[in-house]
Amino acid sequence: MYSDKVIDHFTNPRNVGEIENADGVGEKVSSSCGDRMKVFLKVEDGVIKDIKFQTYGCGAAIASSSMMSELVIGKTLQEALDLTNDQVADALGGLPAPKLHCSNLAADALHEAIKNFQATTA
Amino acid sequence: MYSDKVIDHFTNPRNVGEIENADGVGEKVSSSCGDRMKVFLKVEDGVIKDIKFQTYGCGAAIASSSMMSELVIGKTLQEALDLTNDQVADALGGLPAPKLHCSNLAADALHEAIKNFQATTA
Amino acid sequence: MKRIYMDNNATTAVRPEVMEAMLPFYKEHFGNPSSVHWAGRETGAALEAAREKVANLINCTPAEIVFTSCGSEGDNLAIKGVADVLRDRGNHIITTAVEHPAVLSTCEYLTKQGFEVTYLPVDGYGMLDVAALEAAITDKTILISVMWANNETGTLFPIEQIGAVARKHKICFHTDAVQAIGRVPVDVQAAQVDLLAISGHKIGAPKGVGALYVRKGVRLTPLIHGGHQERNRRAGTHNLPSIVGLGVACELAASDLKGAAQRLRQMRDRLERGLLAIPESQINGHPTERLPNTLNISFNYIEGEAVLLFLDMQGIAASSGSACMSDSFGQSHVIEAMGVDPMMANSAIRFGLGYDNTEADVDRVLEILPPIVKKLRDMSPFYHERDVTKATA
Amino acid sequence: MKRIYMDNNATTAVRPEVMEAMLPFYKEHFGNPSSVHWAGRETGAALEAAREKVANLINCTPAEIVFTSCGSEGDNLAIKGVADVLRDRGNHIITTAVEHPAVLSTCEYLTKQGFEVTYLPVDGYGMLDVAALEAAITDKTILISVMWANNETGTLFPIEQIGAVARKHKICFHTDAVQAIGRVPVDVQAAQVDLLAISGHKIGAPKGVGALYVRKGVRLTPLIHGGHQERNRRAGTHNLPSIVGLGVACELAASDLKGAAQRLRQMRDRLERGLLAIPESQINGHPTERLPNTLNISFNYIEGEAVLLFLDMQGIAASSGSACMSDSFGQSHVIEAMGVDPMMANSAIRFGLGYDNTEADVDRVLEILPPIVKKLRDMSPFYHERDVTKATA
Ligand SMILES: Cc1ncc(COP(=O)(O)O)c(C=O)c1O
Ligand SMILES: Cc1ncc(COP(=O)(O)O)c(C=O)c1O
Repeated sequence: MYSDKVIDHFTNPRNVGEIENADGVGEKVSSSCGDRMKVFLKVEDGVIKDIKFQTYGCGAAIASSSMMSELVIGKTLQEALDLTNDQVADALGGLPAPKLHCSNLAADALHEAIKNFQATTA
Repeated sequence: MYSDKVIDHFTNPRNVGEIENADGVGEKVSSSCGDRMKVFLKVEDGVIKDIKFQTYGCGAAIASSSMMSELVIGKTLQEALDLTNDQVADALGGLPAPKLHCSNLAADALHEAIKNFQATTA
Repeated sequence: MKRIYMDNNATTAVRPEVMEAMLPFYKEHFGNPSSVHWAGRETGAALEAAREKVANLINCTPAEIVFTSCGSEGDNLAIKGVADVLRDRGNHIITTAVEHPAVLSTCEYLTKQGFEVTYLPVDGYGMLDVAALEAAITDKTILISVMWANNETGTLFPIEQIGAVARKHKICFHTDAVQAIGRVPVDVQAAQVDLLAISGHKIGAPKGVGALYVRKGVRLTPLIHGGHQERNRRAGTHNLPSIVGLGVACELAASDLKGAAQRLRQMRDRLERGLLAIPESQINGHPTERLPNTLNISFNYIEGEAVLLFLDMQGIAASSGSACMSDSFGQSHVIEAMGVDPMMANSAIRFGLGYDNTEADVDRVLEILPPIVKKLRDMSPFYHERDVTKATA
Repeated sequence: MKRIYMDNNATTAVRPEVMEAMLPFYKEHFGNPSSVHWAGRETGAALEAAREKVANLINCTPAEIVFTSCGSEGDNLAIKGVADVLRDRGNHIITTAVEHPAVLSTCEYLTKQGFEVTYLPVDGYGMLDVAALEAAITDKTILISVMWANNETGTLFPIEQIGAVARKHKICFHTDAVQAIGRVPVDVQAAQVDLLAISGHKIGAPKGVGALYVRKGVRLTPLIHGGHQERNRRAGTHNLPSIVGLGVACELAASDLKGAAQRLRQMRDRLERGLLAIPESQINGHPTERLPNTLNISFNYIEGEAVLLFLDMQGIAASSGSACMSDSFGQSHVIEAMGVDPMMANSAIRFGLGYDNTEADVDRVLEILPPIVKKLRDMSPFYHERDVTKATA
């Protein structure tokens, strides 16, 4: 059902946790299944220096969160804003159709966190 | 499904055939399944000296015919008239319920033959 | 005593390859395919692989296959399912007088629910008139259900022509292909069929499994409501081992359809020629448009059941009428619909040849059966009367 | 990696004795039990022997057993069959909110056909109030359908009391005993049940076979019309091997009902105690009135599916919700009906122990599961917010 990449990221999720005094915090709740993700950012010179997340959800949601965090660490905010849910799913080697919506959490929560950063620093 | 006795009488039916110039001839057609039996009698001094039959029908009908013929040969006409369908079935070691009606042919055709004899000699 | 099984239209033995494929799914890989854990995943894949094999045999997509528990369930699901969905559009169903009870009883049931059913007649060969079928269509007609091959006589209906008529009039077309499958080519696209029922145990898969082809877009109310199995068209935990078996049986059938048919036809034809040498015998069914494995033959003046019993005592299994009907009395509705003389009809014997039969089996039946007929005719008053009639004529 | 299967409420492996009994009926004794020849006779006897074994387990006569293809079919046949026969007498059906989809979807279907269905609520333990059931009866009530044991929580309903109420009001009473059979004593006389569905694959018989008990005198319209099998209550060629298997499984169950229950309960209780040591966990289901093999437990703040996936990766098969529902999203309707807090409900995991489980299996789950819960909680925002809440409280 799940690709090896999904299993890997689910079993050993990267960047789990919380950043105290984060520069940006965002969260997203899935309206369809109640999964929830919280993203914490450390931003320096428009670049994501550190990212942590907390996720409540199924295997796909957790793996997507982890993969997203890996994809954007070290990236510029603009690059991070360009990240789509599909890219997260693709990077995981695909997700089963009924699980695709779980990957939506990740990019959406990230974008919320960036917006939060931009709003507080503006 | 069938007892050994049925199988025996079906495989080697006794007294199959016709009696030329029979003293009595009777027949019976089953209204439920179309089976048909014809009985030929040779009677001497009120005793059935010989009996032959022809039967169109299933295994139970043929075995019943054969068993009936064996039961009444050498018997008086009165004894033969007293023979019931149930006695034929019992002598065969029983018949499956849906086949019981097949045994009815035998005693009925016999009684017809006796009546025919009595009518022609009266 | 060697046992010879020639009742393959009633049921078949499970083929060795089928059995082997099924075995791992009882105790080892027994998970519920709907489960997400390892035990479910390994059977889930097997389920879909089997579905693909069934689809291949009849030229449809896997998603159009609904697994069922038998041919009867497939027929019921198709007919009741469509009737329920389309009852607002019309209440008329067209079928034939010679369908299997799984279709006929279902239609009788629907009659009680307010449907009207036309039972088309057949000719002396058991053949259907497609023009009559088309003429029977009214603006209330919602379903045509015509079998592909008759189980008693083997007569093959002109399914492609019927499919064309149904399509022309935009009427849903179901065919009971339980006897046709694996014996003649069945292509749901070429035949323009919308629903097609098959049963595993007629083609070397086990009893208790079947499939209904449901053309994409055809809606039908489930017969068995419950879980979401089979895309909500048939609830109940999947019968995995048997489904796997059905898949393999379909694969085997597809791989050697022509060869098997030829072997069966050759044996059947020899049996037929040999038995027709018995005077006053006749074939019930179509001379050419017939399943390659089926021989329904009558020996006048005697009763079929007595013949069967003698054959049985010699180890030969054949049947008279349909297996399902053998516990009811009276004549076969199929032979009756063909207008066969009742006494001739009563002597009908069906041989259904199968994979396991050999030429030696045919030899043995040809050796054993004529004396049986003679013995029973010698006992039959009708036979003697016939002689008398001829003598005095 | 040792695989541990603890999803026996979804399906079970076929028991070795069952398999052995079935094997001869695929290739050797494969005749259609409706056939009159040798091939049919040898299976006909096996069919009736199996029927007797099933009847013995639930204390009825063999003639009251109708073989089906699964539990779902049995439920559908019972409910639709009685509804069709009694629709002139009334259109009201009483059931519960926590039935299996085989009952619930069937009732929803009947609602579209003009029936009215009362879905009785349950309390926090998933228990039913018999007084409320009696109060729901109207003069239109024709059927009560209440499951014997719940598949998700294992909660046992007071079937004998419900049977008494149904009998008092002369209302037909069906119970889905698919999960109860073989795990607790089931006696249709003591319980005054009129219809009772069982399924083979929950008790070590294969998938694809079940039975419906139909009390003598209870009339019902067949779901599958066709041949005269099963005294005209269920058409279709008998699934002989599986029916034989069901017979043996019932015999095995009857021979060791108490012993097996005790072994299962002991393991289950130890598993339960061990897992309840995890903080903020709770049992879903009744503390005492519960199947001996079933443990449904929630670990707040995390999602059940993630727990299952971790367990799965360690070779442990369990489930969340009912197997049939695992392809649909959203919460279990059973846990929801119990009024369990949604987040708690989302973390529910069901363990269904079976014959093959050992104390070592329990040890392993107790070793593996607590760290999984910890890991997932560490990831869960809800868990951290709870800490924060407490800290600031
Ligand atoms: C309580 C209950 N009823 C009915 C069913 C359906 O049984 P089956 O899968 O054999 O159709 C199940 C199992 O899935 C069940 O647990
Ligand atoms: C033509 C036809 N249709 C339907 C059926 C019913 O199939 P099953 O016995 O698998 O229910 C049969 C066989 O009995 C058949 O020959």
